[in-house]
Amino acid sequence: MDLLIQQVVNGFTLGSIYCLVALGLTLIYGIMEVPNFAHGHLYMVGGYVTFFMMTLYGINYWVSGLIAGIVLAVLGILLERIVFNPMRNSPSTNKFIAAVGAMMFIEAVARVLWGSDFRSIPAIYDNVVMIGGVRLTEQRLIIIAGAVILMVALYLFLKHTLIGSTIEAMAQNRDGASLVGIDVNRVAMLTFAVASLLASAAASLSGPIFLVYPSMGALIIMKVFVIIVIGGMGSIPGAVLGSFILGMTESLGATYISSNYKDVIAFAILVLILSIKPSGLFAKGGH
Amino acid sequence: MLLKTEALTKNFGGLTALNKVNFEIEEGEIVAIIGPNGAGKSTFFNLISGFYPSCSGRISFMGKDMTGTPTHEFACSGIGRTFQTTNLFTDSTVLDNLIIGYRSKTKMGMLDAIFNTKRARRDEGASREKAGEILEFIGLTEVKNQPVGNISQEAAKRLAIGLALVTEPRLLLLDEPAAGINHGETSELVKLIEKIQHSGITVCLIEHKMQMVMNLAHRIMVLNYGTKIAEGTPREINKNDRVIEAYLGGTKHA
Amino acid sequence: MDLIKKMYKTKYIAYLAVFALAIAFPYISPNRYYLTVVTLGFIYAIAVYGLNLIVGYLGQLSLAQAGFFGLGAYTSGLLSLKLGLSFWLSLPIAAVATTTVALLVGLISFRTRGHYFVILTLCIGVIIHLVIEKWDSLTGGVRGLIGVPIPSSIGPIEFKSLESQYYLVLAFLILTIFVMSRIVSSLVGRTFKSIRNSEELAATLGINVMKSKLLAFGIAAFFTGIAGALFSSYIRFLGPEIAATHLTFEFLLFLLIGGQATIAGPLVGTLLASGITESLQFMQEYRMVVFGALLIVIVKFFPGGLVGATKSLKAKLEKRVNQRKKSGTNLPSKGESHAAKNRGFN
Amino acid sequence: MLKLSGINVSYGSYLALQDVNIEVNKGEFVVLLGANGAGKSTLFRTISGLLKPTSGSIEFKGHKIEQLPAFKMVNLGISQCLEGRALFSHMPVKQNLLLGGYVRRNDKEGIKKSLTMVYELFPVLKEKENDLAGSLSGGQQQMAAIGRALMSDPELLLLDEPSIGLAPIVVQQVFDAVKIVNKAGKTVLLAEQNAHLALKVSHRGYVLENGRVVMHDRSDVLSGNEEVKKAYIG
Repeated sequence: MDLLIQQVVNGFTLGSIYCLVALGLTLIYGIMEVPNFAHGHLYMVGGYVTFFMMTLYGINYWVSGLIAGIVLAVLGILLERIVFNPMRNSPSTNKFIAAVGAMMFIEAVARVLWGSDFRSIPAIYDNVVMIGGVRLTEQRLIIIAGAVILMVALYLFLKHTLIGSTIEAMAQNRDGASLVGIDVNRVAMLTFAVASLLASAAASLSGPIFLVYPSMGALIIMKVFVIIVIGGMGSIPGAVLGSFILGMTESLGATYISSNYKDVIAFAILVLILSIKPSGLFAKGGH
Repeated sequence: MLLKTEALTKNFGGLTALNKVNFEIEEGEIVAIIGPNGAGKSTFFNLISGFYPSCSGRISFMGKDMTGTPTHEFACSGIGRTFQTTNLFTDSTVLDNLIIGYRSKTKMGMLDAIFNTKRARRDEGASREKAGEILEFIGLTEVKNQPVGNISQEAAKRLAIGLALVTEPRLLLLDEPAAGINHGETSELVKLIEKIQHSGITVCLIEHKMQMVMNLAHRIMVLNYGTKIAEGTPREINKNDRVIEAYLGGTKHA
Repeated sequence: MDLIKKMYKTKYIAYLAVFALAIAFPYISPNRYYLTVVTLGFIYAIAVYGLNLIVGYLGQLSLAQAGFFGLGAYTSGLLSLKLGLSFWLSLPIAAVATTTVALLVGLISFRTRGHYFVILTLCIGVIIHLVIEKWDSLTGGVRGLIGVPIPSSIGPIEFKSLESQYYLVLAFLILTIFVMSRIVSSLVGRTFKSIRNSEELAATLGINVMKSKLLAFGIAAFFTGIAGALFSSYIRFLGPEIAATHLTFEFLLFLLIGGQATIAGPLVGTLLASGITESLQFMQEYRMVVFGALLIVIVKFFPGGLVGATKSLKAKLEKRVNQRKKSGTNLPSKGESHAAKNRGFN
Repeated sequence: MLKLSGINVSYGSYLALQDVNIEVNKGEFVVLLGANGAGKSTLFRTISGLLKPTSGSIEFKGHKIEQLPAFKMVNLGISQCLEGRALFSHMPVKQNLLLGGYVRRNDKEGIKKSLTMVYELFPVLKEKENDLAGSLSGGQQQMAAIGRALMSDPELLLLDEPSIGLAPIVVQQVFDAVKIVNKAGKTVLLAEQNAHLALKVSHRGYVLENGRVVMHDRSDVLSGNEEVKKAYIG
């Protein structure tokens, strides 16, 4: 029983991380209509920036995370300007390939600069707390709490500020957004900035538990693809739901089915879902 | 009877685009479907060409039940169609468009292609021959080697009709063939449609240009809000109160 | 008429020259290393021809290709290592097995469209990779399979030397190119292209889209499987990374550099890209940096790749020559200048 | 106020608009008649900057605007309802309207006033302000689209076929509202197939055929014209 609860909490932790990355991906999909392959790699870079801020400059964990978020927001904007904006009117296959190119580029630069070693963000909250007979490290609680806070903040930003609602407006109707005077270029940059910041935050939060390494982006991006296909591409509630479903399934699957094949589980779920419902579980139709 | 629909219905989300439409098309006639924008005309076409699956009701073609069969089966059974937005293979030439249009009548497969068998050569020849024949029929022989992007709007409309004809249909569905072309071109088009009918193909068209419809059609069906509100000869339709109301909005004569 | 004849003649001579060069290569190659690089390039090129059929001609971005490559390699490698089958049996079995798996994959994935298709095939590629990596008892896991035997000799012909293996691979490459060019120039190939252009229109013309897609997918997988089997007997060591998506992306890069939907593209792109990086050692570290950036530049500015760019350059030159010829008699007609504009547009 | 001179627009080799000259004066209600495919929507998209003309110029209050991006038009005072309405269908009606006032987001008072005005014009929008725009009926959606366009307090209102797919009685309502808006001082350019009603409410009309202006005159003259009657009234 304790093991089960432990795994549920682990599932939540995993789901929280997935969720922060998936939300950004789904926001970008909404306005660009292209799954951004390089999104996981922004997560990776966020992890590295946090790591170096702490280890090289001795900056506080939270401040490092904040700096990483800002750096990544800028990187996200650059990515939009250099890769996605020029490709806006290209066929979708070409956009996809450009995104793959961006992904290869970022990962390769990370390898050249930082090598392929695994690094770990120094853990400062590694005390163990007991809640209802379950042993938890503080960092896990911080991950879950941090993710929830960011999700709420994102929700408030999108639903209750005019600037935030321009992102949704553009996703729902690009022409309509232009017609009310919204500068779609600025919204696109804003969206990339927000999405990259979320990815960076995910890496800063998870860094002390999971490790930081150049190919960490490649694995998470595929998991997150699975999530947004499950949740419906472009859907925000779908991304949240999908993240926790996947986090939970992986955590429980690793314990009760096979830890060796735990990474296969996510992809197997996707194949299964799409075999039964070719347009995804919560598809809004189209695309 | 060539085509028959019984209580044909289509919903999109909560919207009923087509509501229990019963309709019949006789062999050899020219039938027109008219109605205000958004009345369900294109939806009707999309259902009887198998482009969308219907939600309920039945479609039978030459006595065969077609309900629920995939799109390509409709074409193979002899229903050809054009689209409102002229739909062509934009990165090929006029001739190549028509050659691929004949594909469903050919039999060659992968092995024929690899070994360039007699059948492959025969099919290739037959496709070219058929394409040439249609080019002649629609009067586009001169531009046959032009990429589709280079021909005029009116030629593109003809080619779209040709593309439907090359599949050797028994019933040809034309979705607003005269949209976006001028007066002179419209009368050429009318001639072409009559020529098609004389060659033994039944024609069913959606059209907004009333004059053209009244001259061309033997029979007219009027749709409004997805329901059939009238059916009859052009003369009958012209006098029908419900039709006038649907078009003019209550006031009968301005 | 004369011009066309002349064009065919020059083309014919060009083909012959390339063929002669390919035959003579082992004797003019400055060292054995180049020979190895080119042989490996040929093997990859066979797989890239498969990808070309799917991406270039059918217009579907399938990212499971490295998975199929790995499947072919491991099937053939395992059959010859564990069951002692001869290469001449394990190769066709590997090709058929890969095709069978691909058809099953196709049945599922072609029901989806657009981005879903891309992501689904990507995930299937990852599954194949992960299964190869994790199924330790069969595949040796991350340690891989060592010592796959070379092809057994046929009568007096042996495949011990690098040269003989080069010719073996060359033969398969020529076979691939021959089959591919026959297919894409036939009605079958036209069918694929029509689906790339508009699936809806193809279906309303009576084309069974699903069947055609499966056919293209199957043919592509068949050759990818052959490439995998050739790889296993040539490199003689198999690791799970040959099924990783990274290899798919490299195939994609090779294809785009050379030019998708062309017959020469896959070979040109693969030889160029793999050749340059292999021969310039200092590039190793920066290879993927350059490739990543290159991929973006290519899709943005040269979506037709090298072969496509050459073709359009040639067309432009020809046009200029024709216009110069004509300008003596009359000005270029309005229609023509329009045509030129349009081609630039597409 | 708005002046189009010698506008040409082409898609590839297809000339969608040829040498179009149109003028709309301040305070006028002008209608643009044309069948499907005549080029009405192309013309509207060109005016609002979603399409760029291949040649010709568009002047608005003396400024050349043909090269400006779409979102800047709203700042200048041009607001448009597209055919198909282009609403943000997964957002509540009120949010749609507020986004309509995006360019004056710092003018809280002005937005409030415009919102009240829109609600007075279309009381049903007030009732449904918390419903998703996509859940409204066709007529209500059209009203929301017009309302949204009015929220930026434009000088010129462009309406592209508001009657599409609407019941005659609803079309009447919509046109009456537009008439009120016009009377309140806003210049209106309306594209329509439904000539009968449109000519009743407007001052002047242009007839577009195959991308060319073939006729223009006062609305009452046009509605008496035999050719127009034949082609657009039935």
